[in-house]
Amino acid sequence: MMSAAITRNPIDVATLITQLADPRLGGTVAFLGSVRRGPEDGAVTVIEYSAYEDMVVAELERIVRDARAQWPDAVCAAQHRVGSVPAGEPSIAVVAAAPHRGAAFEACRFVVDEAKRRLPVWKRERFEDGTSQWREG
Amino acid sequence: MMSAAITRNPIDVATLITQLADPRLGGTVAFLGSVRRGPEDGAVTVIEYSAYEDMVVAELERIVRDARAQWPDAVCAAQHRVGSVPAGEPSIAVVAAAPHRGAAFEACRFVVDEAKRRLPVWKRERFEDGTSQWREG
Amino acid sequence: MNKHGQAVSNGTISIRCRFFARFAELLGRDGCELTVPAGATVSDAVQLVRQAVEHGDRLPDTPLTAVNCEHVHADHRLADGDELAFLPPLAGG
Amino acid sequence: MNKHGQAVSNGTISIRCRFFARFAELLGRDGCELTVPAGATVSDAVQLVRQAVEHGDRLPDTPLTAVNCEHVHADHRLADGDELAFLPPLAGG
Repeated sequence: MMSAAITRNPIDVATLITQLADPRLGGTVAFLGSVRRGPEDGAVTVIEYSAYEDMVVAELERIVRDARAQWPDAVCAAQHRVGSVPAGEPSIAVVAAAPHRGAAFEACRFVVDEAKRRLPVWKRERFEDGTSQWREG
Repeated sequence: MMSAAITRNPIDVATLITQLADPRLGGTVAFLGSVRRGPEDGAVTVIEYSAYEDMVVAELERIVRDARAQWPDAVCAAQHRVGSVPAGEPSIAVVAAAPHRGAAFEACRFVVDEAKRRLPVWKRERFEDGTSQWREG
Repeated sequence: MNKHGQAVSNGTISIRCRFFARFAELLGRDGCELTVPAGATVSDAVQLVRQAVEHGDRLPDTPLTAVNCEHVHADHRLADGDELAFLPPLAGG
Repeated sequence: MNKHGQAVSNGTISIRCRFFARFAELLGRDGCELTVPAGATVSDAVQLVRQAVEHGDRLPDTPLTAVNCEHVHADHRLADGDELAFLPPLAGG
């Protein structure tokens, strides 16, 4: 279920959704978190994501297990991209599917929140002017 | 923003997501509601969806406007499929994008719930044995 | 003249009724024209359809209704040229 | 012998430290081997790294830590062969 929790390539959410497709599961919720370049974000062109990759895989498995304990009929998949991610492209995708939509929304939100809180991933922002900085939190 | 609110073809959620993509919007949430064939659903092979199509378009516009009133920085798109939808395939997709994930989750959930409550759409279930029946609610 | 180019009779208005899904099956048709007294409400029009249209009594007393593509309550007042839709219980999504 | 094939000295254990992201930059390295007293906690190991490893004092007193790919608190007791990871503030997603 947790195939390819880490990828160096653009995230393909349609494939993640297809992996969870099951006629018993009527509701599917997908989250994409993208590199933002908004008014408060400066001229970020790229974020370089690095990770403690073995632990990302292990922690995602634990997060999905925690989700299953709360929503036993939901299934989840998640993927974090590492390396250079241009502004506007997703760095993380989480998909949850369940027989009914409530559990799918709640399980997806839980996995996203826990992933942001628990995954050992770091980001270095690169700006238009060639500078860069670690961005924490 | 509400292009092609009704479709006769399989729903392409990746395209809907791409339509809302914007580097200022860091969080995107997509919902897919699929024709379920679970233990309580009998041997449903296909659901035939029919709709009051002009009103579906108008009502979706109103729902999206209501979502904007509550989450002003979110954008939403939704699509309902009509005609024959085989078990396991989506009949409705809703996508919401916002600068932060909280608003994206909430706006998506709101549009899904309101669509289920307000859209003039009906379904006729077709079973393996060749019988069919209107399914209300 | 109303917007359909028909003369508006003294004190009456013309509306278009539409029947969807199971209602269209019950009535064997998907719509009809209806002349109702000026000032009639949705509820008045529903009762008229139930009495005057063949198999109209197969419709519920208080169906969901929409006027001009917008949900309305039974006490909504109709205007000439309105489209009144009779909606079976919704089942979208 | 521990699992790295090294002799376990009387009363000491060997662990592998790993430094990530900004911590790796601060120390100019991404890891080191460390020998600590048997019974040492994560907190003990962190203090040893801060004293014994070049530029170790650039690390915070109480960094986030993980042992064998699992988040742990500072009072977690280390075992021979453990991998102790020093994690800058997380910024995933």
